[in-house]
Amino acid sequence: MKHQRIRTAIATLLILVIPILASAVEPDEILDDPVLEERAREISAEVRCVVCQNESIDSSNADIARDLRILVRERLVAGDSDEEVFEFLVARYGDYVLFRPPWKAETYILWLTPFVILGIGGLSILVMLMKLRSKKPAAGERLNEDEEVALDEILKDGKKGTQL
Amino acid sequence: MIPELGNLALTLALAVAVVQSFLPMLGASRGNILWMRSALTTSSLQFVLIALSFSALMRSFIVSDFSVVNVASNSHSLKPLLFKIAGTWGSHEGSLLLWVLILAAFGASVTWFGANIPDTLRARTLSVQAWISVGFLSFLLLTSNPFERVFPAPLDGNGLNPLLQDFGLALHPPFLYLGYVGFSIVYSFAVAALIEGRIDPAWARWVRPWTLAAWVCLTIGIALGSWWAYYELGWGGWWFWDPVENVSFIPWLVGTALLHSAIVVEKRGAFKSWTVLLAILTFAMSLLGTFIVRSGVLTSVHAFATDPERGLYILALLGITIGGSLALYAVRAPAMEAGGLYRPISRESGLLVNNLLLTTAAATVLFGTLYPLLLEAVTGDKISVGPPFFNASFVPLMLPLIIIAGVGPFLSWKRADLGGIVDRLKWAAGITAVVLLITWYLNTDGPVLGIVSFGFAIWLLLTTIQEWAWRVKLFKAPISESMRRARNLPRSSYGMALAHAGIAIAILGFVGSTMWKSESVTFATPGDQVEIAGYELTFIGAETVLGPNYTSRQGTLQVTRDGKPVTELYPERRNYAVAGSSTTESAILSTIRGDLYTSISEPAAESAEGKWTLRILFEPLVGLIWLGAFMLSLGGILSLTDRRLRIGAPTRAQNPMPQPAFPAE
Amino acid sequence: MIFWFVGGVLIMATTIILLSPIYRARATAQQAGLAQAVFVDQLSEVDRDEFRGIISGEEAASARIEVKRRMLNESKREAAQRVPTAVTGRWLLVALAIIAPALGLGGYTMLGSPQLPSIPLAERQAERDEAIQVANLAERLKNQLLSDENSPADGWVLLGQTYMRMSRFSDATWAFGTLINRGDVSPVFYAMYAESMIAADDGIVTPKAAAALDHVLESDPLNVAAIYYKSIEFDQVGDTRAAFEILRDRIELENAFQPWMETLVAHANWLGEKLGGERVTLPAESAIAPGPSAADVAAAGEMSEEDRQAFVRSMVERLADQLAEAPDDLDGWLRLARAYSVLGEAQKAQNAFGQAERLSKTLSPDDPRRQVIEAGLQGN
Amino acid sequence: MRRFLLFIPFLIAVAIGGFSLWGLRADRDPSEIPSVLISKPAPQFDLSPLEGVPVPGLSTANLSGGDGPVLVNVFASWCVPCKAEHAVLTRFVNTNGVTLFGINYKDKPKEASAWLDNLGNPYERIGSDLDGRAGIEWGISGVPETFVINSEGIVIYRHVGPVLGTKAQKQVLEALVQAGLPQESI
Repeated sequence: MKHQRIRTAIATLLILVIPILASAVEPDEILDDPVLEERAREISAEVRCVVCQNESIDSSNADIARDLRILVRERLVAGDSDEEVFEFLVARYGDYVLFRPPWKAETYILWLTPFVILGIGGLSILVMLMKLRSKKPAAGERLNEDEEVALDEILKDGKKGTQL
Repeated sequence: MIPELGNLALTLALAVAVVQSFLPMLGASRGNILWMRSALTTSSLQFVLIALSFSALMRSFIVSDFSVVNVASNSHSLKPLLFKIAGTWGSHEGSLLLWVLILAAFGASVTWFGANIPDTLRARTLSVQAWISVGFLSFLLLTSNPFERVFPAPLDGNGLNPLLQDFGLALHPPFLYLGYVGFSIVYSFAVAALIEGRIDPAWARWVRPWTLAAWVCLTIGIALGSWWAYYELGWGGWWFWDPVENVSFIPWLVGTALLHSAIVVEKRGAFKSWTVLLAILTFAMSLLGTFIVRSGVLTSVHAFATDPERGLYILALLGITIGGSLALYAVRAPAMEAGGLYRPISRESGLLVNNLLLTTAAATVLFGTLYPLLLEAVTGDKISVGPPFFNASFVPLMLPLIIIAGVGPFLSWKRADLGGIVDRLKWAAGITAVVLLITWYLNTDGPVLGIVSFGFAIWLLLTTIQEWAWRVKLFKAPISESMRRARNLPRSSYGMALAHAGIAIAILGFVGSTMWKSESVTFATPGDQVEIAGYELTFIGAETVLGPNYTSRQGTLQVTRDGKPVTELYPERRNYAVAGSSTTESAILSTIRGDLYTSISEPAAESAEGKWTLRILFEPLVGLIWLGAFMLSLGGILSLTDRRLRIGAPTRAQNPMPQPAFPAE
Repeated sequence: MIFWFVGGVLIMATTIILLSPIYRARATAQQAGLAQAVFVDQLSEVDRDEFRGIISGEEAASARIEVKRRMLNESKREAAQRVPTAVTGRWLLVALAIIAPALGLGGYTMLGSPQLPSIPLAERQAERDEAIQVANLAERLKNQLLSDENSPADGWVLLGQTYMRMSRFSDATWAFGTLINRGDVSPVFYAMYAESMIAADDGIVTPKAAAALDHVLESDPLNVAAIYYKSIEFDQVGDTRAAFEILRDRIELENAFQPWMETLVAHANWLGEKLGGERVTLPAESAIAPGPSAADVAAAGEMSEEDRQAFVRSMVERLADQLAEAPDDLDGWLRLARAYSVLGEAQKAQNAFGQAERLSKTLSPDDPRRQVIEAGLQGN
Repeated sequence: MRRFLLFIPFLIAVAIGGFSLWGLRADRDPSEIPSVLISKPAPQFDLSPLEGVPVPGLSTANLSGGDGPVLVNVFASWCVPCKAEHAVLTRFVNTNGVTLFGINYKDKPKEASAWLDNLGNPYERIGSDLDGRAGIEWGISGVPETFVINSEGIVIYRHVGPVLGTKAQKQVLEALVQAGLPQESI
């Protein structure tokens, strides 16, 4: 029993999981037309590999990522536009495959939040600066005589204070 | 016996931390010196005990004591010594032990180097630090004990993930944790100040060295991580906007904002409430990072494998520390008096905009990272938020920040003379405009953000140099006078200049390596030649090389330029039998122009058997990324050595009053 | 022993260090002047900046006023503050210096295993040699068996079992498979064959393994190992009820405790949980901690009487070794005592019961184990 | 007002904490992707039979027009969990009268037929998806995956991973009933 428990303990023990990003695009996938190939690379960099943890199909060496890379290129050669290629993939895998979230109801908040934060923050800073503008310094610009005397005391004490 | 002693030391450390978590706090509120002073002993003792415990674990790794579960599952007898040592923090348990070790080290350092801090503040700070210790030590002991034993002991271990068997990555976690956890002490200072009800310029001065130290370490940690990804993953990328990368980057952004806002508290007594909030948030973001990396709520390439139970414990800890301190903040912040006055055009306003942009950027990255989780919870839909989103939202936020960073140092406190500054910076602006136009002309179809970033980086570089020249009156005064002024400039001034220049340099690296990268991927057989960026590379062949715990297929590439030999590169594909996986070891020729990056792997297609997939990249200016990061950290270290940070420390007892005129520094 | 010595030093040191503030505390807290020192420095900084021409005279003047106001405020604050002068509250420190290490020690005894030594690899050469030797022996045995046309069935069984111990399950399947293909088809071999296949497939009962199990049960319907794996098979195809019932029925056939019961009962109850809380109970006497592992049970179930004896004996020795190193395991001693009684070694059983009695003093009076020990000591 | 504003960071922290707590639920798999095919017609594909196995191939047309629902299972001989769920699928066919079709994903025909010989063949039709294209049409993210299709050829349910354990089997059977399998057969 003990043996068994230990074996499972070791098997389920947590180790750092890091992908092997070794292969990515292979020479036999590359298209002859450099313009199409460039588009293919840009598209693949924005498509998430569905079996990997968090990689694009462009940098993943998973089998299915390679299939998808080849598929993307086939569609491009067949004359699809970038949008059509993305639509093709979304039709099969959903929005999940897009690293750039599409602009739709579910993601309005995502795309707008940076602007909203910046806007609110900027506005409140403006309001604050305007308020500060209208304020006059509370105390006089100079110290009065009593204060000067007190300060001399402190400066003398200060010497003592740091003498530890 | 040694692992058992480590375990005992750890439980003793927890007990000591419990004492430290309330006795000094009680002493501070009752005015009991003895109780307050107990924090000095307990914080050092806690550190020593955890250090003992950590050494015990490290020793178990070094001698391959497989009766310790953690060693058995993360080490192997054949592993080189360096990676046996690094294995100590290679697992969840070990890295958490390192985490608490650093936590205790920062607490102890307040005891050792904080003699210039009033007793009550120091006692309260150390108590708050001990709360965190208690939380994490109990987490470690109850859910992730690194000293758990196995009997009978397995004959050999499971080995460490081969990708982690790398020098850069061995050092990456310690620095990252020094940064992450270092912010805990800033948090403790903030909470102590909230309890004490005192936040003033002196407080900001006392806290500054710790903020700087943590920030420097975090900078180094992040840079090491990205450097590792660059040369180890085999395709030349250095930043992926992965959740785990993001959660280390968010505290860096907030911490950078904190560094800047604390200056205002120190100089002008303004921004107090905001600075305290930033101090809490920086550590909150660090803890959130710890949670995300270890709980598995998000899918990431780097996360520790998931365990919801541990996640729950960390979440509870987070709830107490973060929720508690933010509630305390909400209650106590109104008591903080407002600081000095300033005009819309002033150093203060500049730093305000800096803070706005940095925190917005941090919030954007945080929101983008968490958004898939939020959406799934609300609608059940799964989406991905990846690099395109972050590039599109983060980079535009950084651009105005770079402009401000160039102008800011010229602004004077309270009220600045805008006309004078515009006049002073007209040349820098002119050159920037010319650079922008040239870059745009050369890359008319290039990404706009990249072109603009490039121009703005030049702007920051120019203004930073100009600011220094202005301070030392370069060419405006006799050269000897300028030299004297240069010597007398405070180190923090140099620190700032170096850090700003570092940012500019790093941006040049970011842009260069993304915009002007060239790539060649081919199937190669010996004798094949590839031309790239003016180099000719000849594939000589691949041979098998035996390493300590791997076999490697090592390719040889002869590099020539205009027919003249330059060097030979040896990219490798290593196969680790124990772990059953392979790694790519790229070979890189670094030049001032950029990196010639080569990697080799077996082809995926069966039709290409007997050939090798050669991936050759030329990444212009990519080295500048790490040069910039190095300058950034060096700037921080320089500021850290500024003598002002030591004011009031007993070491200066012989000369307690700084000379009013000009001490030769 | 050394551990407790070193550990004791560590605990003592902790106590002493926790007490040390009592001797070092100074009478006045270090409060006054620290903030002022910072402000004084700020004043001098303003002077320097003005001299350097970084700030204008006007700016410098107003900056000075600001700093001076801070100093005045600070001095008011300091005046209002009560600075403690006496060292009091020693009692709390003394109490904590005793309580805290005790708590730490208590925590450790719950989490640690003080008796376990460090086992660095360098000290385990013998063990490693043995492992290598076993591998070599297995290799030699395999070659021998392959070269001999009339190789003995025992040889193949031994080879298969060795492979199982080495966790080389597919090799074990091959060894048992070879045996069966030769026509040596006793149910025991089939059970081992099935078990090796299941282990090789990460615990999945494939149709092939299931067929082997059925074969075993045809000729030996009470075979415990086969029933155990059959239950796993039923559960895997989704028939949890059948999985539960086959186990329950088998257990109920016995009216006294058998060593394999723990595992079966535990598994049955786990299944019962899924069915909504059905349970199987052991015969009363067997409320004693874990028995041998499922694999051990399975192996023992398939062996001839002699093999079984030898096997049980080796397990008992293993247990005895473990207890010699970790003698504070009450249930372990009880198991050992029971095993010795079964083997007929009364003296050794008595000794084990004696050890158990030593540890049973802390048990509650109505703990059933007390009776077991008492009965055992009287030689029952 | 200002007092309220100061509580905002706390409230945001609480919200993030709440979502994180939700994210830790035990039955949540962060890497699972919901299928986009649910309630939509099954994708277009046409696969030839698996060499060496005496059952016909599989195409979209085979999925609709039958008496009841069909279960489409994506499997491969190199896939370990497929072996585990094989027994469950066989039981579905034998005791529940389910019609089972298979897509043999990226497999060598020889190994696939040996695998079926070994385990038995419960599939009425098997399409051999050598290049994995049909797999992509179905949006699979791994093997095994199982789809429930009703007699009109509409995808009712998709199960990722092996159909093992009481819960998974119940879900598949319920989906089959929803797709038109007589209630009494389960």
